[in-house]
Amino acid sequence: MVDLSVNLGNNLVLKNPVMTASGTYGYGTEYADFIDINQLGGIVVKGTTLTKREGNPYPRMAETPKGMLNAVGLQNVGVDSFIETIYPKIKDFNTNMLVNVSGSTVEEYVETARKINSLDNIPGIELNISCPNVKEGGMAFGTSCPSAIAVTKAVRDVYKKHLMVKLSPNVTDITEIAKGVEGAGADSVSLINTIMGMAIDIESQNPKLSTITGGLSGPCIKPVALRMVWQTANAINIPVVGMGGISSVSDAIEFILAGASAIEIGTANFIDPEITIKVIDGIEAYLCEKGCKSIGEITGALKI
Amino acid sequence: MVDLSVNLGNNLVLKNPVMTASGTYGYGTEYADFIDINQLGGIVVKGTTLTKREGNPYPRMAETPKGMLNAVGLQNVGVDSFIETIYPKIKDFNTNMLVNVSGSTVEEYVETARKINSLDNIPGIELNISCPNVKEGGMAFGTSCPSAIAVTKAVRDVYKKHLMVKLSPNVTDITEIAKGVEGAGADSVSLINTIMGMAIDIESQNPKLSTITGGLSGPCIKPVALRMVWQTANAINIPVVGMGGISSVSDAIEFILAGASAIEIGTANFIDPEITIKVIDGIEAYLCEKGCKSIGEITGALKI
Amino acid sequence: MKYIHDFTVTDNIRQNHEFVVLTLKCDSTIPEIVPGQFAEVRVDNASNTFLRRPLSIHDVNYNNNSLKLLIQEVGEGTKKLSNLNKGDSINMVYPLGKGFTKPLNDQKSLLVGGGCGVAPLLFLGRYLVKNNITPRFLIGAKSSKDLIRLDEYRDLGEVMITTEDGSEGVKGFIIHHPVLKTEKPDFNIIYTCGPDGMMRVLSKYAAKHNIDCQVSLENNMACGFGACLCCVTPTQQGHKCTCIDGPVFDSKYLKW
Amino acid sequence: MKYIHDFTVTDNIRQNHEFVVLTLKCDSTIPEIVPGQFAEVRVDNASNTFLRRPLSIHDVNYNNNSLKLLIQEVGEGTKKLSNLNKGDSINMVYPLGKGFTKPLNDQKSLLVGGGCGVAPLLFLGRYLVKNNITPRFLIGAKSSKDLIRLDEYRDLGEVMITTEDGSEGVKGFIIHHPVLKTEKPDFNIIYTCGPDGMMRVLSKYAAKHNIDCQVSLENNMACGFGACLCCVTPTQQGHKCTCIDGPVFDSKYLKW
Ligand SMILES: Cc1cc2nc3c(=O)[nH]c(=O)nc-3n(C[C@H](O)[C@H](O)[C@H](O)COP(=O)(O)OP(=O)(O)OC[C@H]3O[C@@H](n4cnc5c(N)ncnc54)[C@H](O)[C@@H]3O)c2cc1C
Ligand SMILES: Cc1cc2nc3c(=O)[nH]c(=O)nc-3n(C[C@H](O)[C@H](O)[C@H](O)COP(=O)(O)OP(=O)(O)OC[C@H]3O[C@@H](n4cnc5c(N)ncnc54)[C@H](O)[C@@H]3O)c2cc1C
Ligand SMILES: Cc1cc2nc3c(=O)[nH]c(=O)nc-3n(C[C@H](O)[C@H](O)[C@H](O)COP(=O)(O)O)c2cc1C
Ligand SMILES: Cc1cc2nc3c(=O)[nH]c(=O)nc-3n(C[C@H](O)[C@H](O)[C@H](O)COP(=O)(O)O)c2cc1C
Ligand code: FES
Ligand code: FES
Repeated sequence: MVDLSVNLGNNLVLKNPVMTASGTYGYGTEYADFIDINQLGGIVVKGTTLTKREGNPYPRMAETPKGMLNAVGLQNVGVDSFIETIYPKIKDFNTNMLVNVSGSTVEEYVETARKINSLDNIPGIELNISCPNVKEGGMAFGTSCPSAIAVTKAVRDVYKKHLMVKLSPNVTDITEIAKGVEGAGADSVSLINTIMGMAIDIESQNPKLSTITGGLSGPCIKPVALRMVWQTANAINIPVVGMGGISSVSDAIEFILAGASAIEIGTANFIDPEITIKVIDGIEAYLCEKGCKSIGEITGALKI
Repeated sequence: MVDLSVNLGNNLVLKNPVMTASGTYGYGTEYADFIDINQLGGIVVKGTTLTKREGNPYPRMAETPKGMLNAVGLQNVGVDSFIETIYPKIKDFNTNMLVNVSGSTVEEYVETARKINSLDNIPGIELNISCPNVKEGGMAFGTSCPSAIAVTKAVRDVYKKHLMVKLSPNVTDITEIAKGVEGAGADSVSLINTIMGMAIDIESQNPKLSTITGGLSGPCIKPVALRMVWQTANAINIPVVGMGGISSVSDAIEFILAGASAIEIGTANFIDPEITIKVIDGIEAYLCEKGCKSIGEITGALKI
Repeated sequence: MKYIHDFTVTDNIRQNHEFVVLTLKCDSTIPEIVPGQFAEVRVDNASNTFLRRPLSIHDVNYNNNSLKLLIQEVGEGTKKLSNLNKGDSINMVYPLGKGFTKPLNDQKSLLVGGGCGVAPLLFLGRYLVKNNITPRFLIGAKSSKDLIRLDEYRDLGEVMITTEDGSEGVKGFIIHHPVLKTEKPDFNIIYTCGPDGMMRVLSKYAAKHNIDCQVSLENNMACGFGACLCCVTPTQQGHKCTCIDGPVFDSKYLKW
Repeated sequence: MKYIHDFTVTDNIRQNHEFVVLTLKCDSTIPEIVPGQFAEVRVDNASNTFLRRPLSIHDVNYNNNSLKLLIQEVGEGTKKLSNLNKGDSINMVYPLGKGFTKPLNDQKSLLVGGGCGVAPLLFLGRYLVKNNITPRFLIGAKSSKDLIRLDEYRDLGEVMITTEDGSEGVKGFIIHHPVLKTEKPDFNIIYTCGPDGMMRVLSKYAAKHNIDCQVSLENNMACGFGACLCCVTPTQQGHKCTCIDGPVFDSKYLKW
């Protein structure tokens, strides 16, 4: 038997390194017909904000070569509704339910995190400082080092459980931001969020998204994500959770070899709702084949 | 008849907006069996440096989802050899032959540009401050605003013909760099160069490239490139030459609608060596269909 | 309960230059499907598609675990699917979304379709017949050559037609058909699927005459089962997902 | 002169679990091809390939404008190609690269191949026969089941075999074959294509015995015609492109 479990620190222990990416997995229940979601290492639920958000107008997505653009814009019920109506339904899943927390001011982040801190069965939050789809902020926090540090510090003060900070790829040097949030008290970082992109319908000459630009995800971004995970894992000492285009066992292993302690799968779930389970099984098979006893033996094991 | 010609300023006039991207088109002659290269709007030849470079060790490329990574590393004969042995062979092509100029110090850029300034039949250079594949520089110039300005200014002083500056996408805000080089005297900007990426062979656990990271090109980067072209075209007043993943007529038109005065085609030439001609014909057909008399009518015509 | 099933193509019958009907057989037992529900179909062996493609269930035969899709070729995805051959395999996530709801027993129905929007109406028609309601169809097309499978619909009930060029039925758009011109409509529920413009006109018509109108939307989708929030439409209660709260909506509920 | 031609598959003969031979016919006249030259083949209808795939010309028939490819299935690209059916179309950029050069008239040749590296050796063998030189083949494989098309090679000249498991011919690697064990080789030029390791050993052998050795490299390629500089190999004169300066090199010229 291979030990797939991963300890991300500050009481966040995953039974295996495969989590699902925020905004692509609803609250987990959407996939319950397809797989036993309790088998997952963790589920990061929808981006959650202090107050309810309607998100951006339709159209919100466009298909691109081996990927898609989205401009959902953090549509969600708000943290109070989440606590009242959704939390009771998901709190007894036998997996780690993390909440992805967004905001447009530091205070909003803090207030949302504080409320979630009180939920016994939420072992951590993923602080989303990298959403490219809302005007008021999100990504702005993740693309400037001082503001990334400021929001992380402020949330760290009120949030005592596992604090994972989700980094934006839309930056010149992601390691700089990673080091900043490490210093500010993050327990781990996750990356990458979507890359800002755009698509145009040449017949109508309109942008394909209501917001003109949106976030690119899917296999097309994998090489960029993998590079950033490798750079970041080599730059900081807290665990790195890697994502961006993972859609096969082999993709997941690339990220782990590059230094990711765990991974998240996003867009690939839309095409194969069973992909997470296939990846968990495939990682186990790979470790057996390579004669490894635990996942840790290949984490960051890239030969260079 | 539709007027496809484009004036990029400072005596660089293209018969149509379709050029080929540096490093993907050799010196043009490589494609002469397939198409009449004199039909192109322009050809940007291989990255050229002051002295001969052997480039990076093999392996230098890896296929990725709808794209490829390369780590050629500016292998070239050096500017003197270029002038002596290659220039005579290409100088009488009936298209605009631009030289892509690279370097690792400002002096190198300046010296190379000065030498090319003396070549009558080279109407312009594309200043490559964005190559991610050489340790000593290239991209470093393109990812910091002050150094981008410094190298552009220095080259501008010695180079009198059309000075196009090629921007790196590996930055937080490409418009900032674009404005910088505009202010420093560039006649136009071209974008994007490749995005830094990585790939791993999970069997051997080695990076697929000898240099670990390399530059991502092809359709996978198109949404990101298009977004940056749109942002840049809205931020500066000199012409923008757009590229990144263009592999169909429709792709090219998207870039033009987003504000590109001309476009370059790179990686797509490998798969279809005739693609440039198809795109030229297709743009003409599109303009006819839309009842336009000249390409200028759709440049930046995105409806927002 | 949603399933991911592999189907085998048992038949592919071309209807005209842009439509085919695929018959698919499943090794597993197919679940109960409500008319208006759809499948997210994986497109294999295609260079330029990425996501699955949403397609309505056109017809179902529970006896032999088979169903039909009516496919209009518009882009690479639908072209690939419509070129599948007997014996080819096709993977579907289904049944998805909320379908049409049964009319009250005394309601008289009008089923209005245009383009590939006629797809769910055949299955709906059968369902109404089974529930002892005779469907009437109003089908709009550009030209007579775009009208397909009329016999199937006629087997179920009256079929009225409009064509833009007048080559069959009434010349004009659907809204120009006499059945929609009477002072008081002789039906009290409209089921419709087709171009947005057509459905908006019908929804206004229904509002004016104070009758029910169920519209089936074709918003772009990424997942098809409520996980991505890409497919929303504005409703009286804010953004709702077309894929799980729809694709069929009561037109009054939509913010049109 | 290089061409971009569409070919039609006229035959696909499976050789064993991983090899097929495709016969392709061209409507245009096929140009003269030198053994060792290759084609960049477009892979259609594949979800996960992007670039063309380089494949050696295995055999040519100028009379009916047809040629053959010998394909080993290793990844999605070669799998797609090896599943093409009679009548399918295939697009190739060809002929590319520098092929093998003819030996001097009094030279005796040994053609050594392993894996898919045997592909160009059939065409080379025919060419030697046409030039009145009898080729001798030395073919290495894991096991007897990996040996394919031996009759074709035997038609042209003697065929010697090594297998790693000893199931046919001499047990061991190519270098263990008696023909390479004699004090003084009874041939004075080696042509080889196959795994890197095998070719390096042969190249050392040739250097030691001071005979010619032409090796055909299989470096990863993006374009195949000298435009990208991705396929380089280090030589005495610096980096050279495998696609235009090779794939066939004099082993002495390589920095191995
Ligand atoms: C609930 C629902 C039911 C449908 N039922 C049918 C049916 O029974 N028969 C039929 O022929 N068509 C139906 N459609 C439309 C069908 O999904 C699109 O025509 C198809 O997705 C186009 O894919 P493509 O690759 O051929 O075209 P492309 O234009 O290449 O598609 C590009 C992208 O746009 C999306 N897209 C394009 N057009 C549409 C559209 N009209 N609706 C949703 N997404 C679109 C595609 O899914 C893809 O992501 C239905 C759509 C929905 C939402
Ligand atoms: C000049 C030349 C001649 C060749 N002749 C033959 C032949 O006659 N028969 C045959 O079966 N094979 C031949 N090969 C090898 C063949 O090109 C590869 O096996 C094939 O490209 C693998 O593609 P794939 O999609 O199946 O595998 P993948 O592993 O999915 O390919 C991924 C990428 O790696 C590249 N790649 C992988 N393996 C090789 C390789 N060995 N050489 C070059 N690129 C590779 C592919 O082109 C692609 O870009 C030749 C290679 C070269 C360079
Ligand atoms: C439709 C959609 C919605 C998303 N919403 C969120 C979100 O609310 N919060 C967040 O941090 N990331 C969000 N993301 C980004 C993903 O979590 C992930 O970082 C990104 O998609 C890259 O991974 P992938 O390529 O595996 O999808 C969203 C992505 C998609 C496609
Ligand atoms: C093999 C290869 C070599 C390249 N060499 C250069 C170069 O020397 N100088 C340069 O400015 N850009 C170089 N590029 C970048 C391209 O010119 C272009 O900016 C990039 O590939 C994006 O366009 P594409 O997606 O159409 O290829 C190279 C790209 C490739 C694929
Ligand atoms: S398509 Fe994903 S939520 Fe509707
Ligand atoms: S493969 Fe492009 S130069 Fe050789």
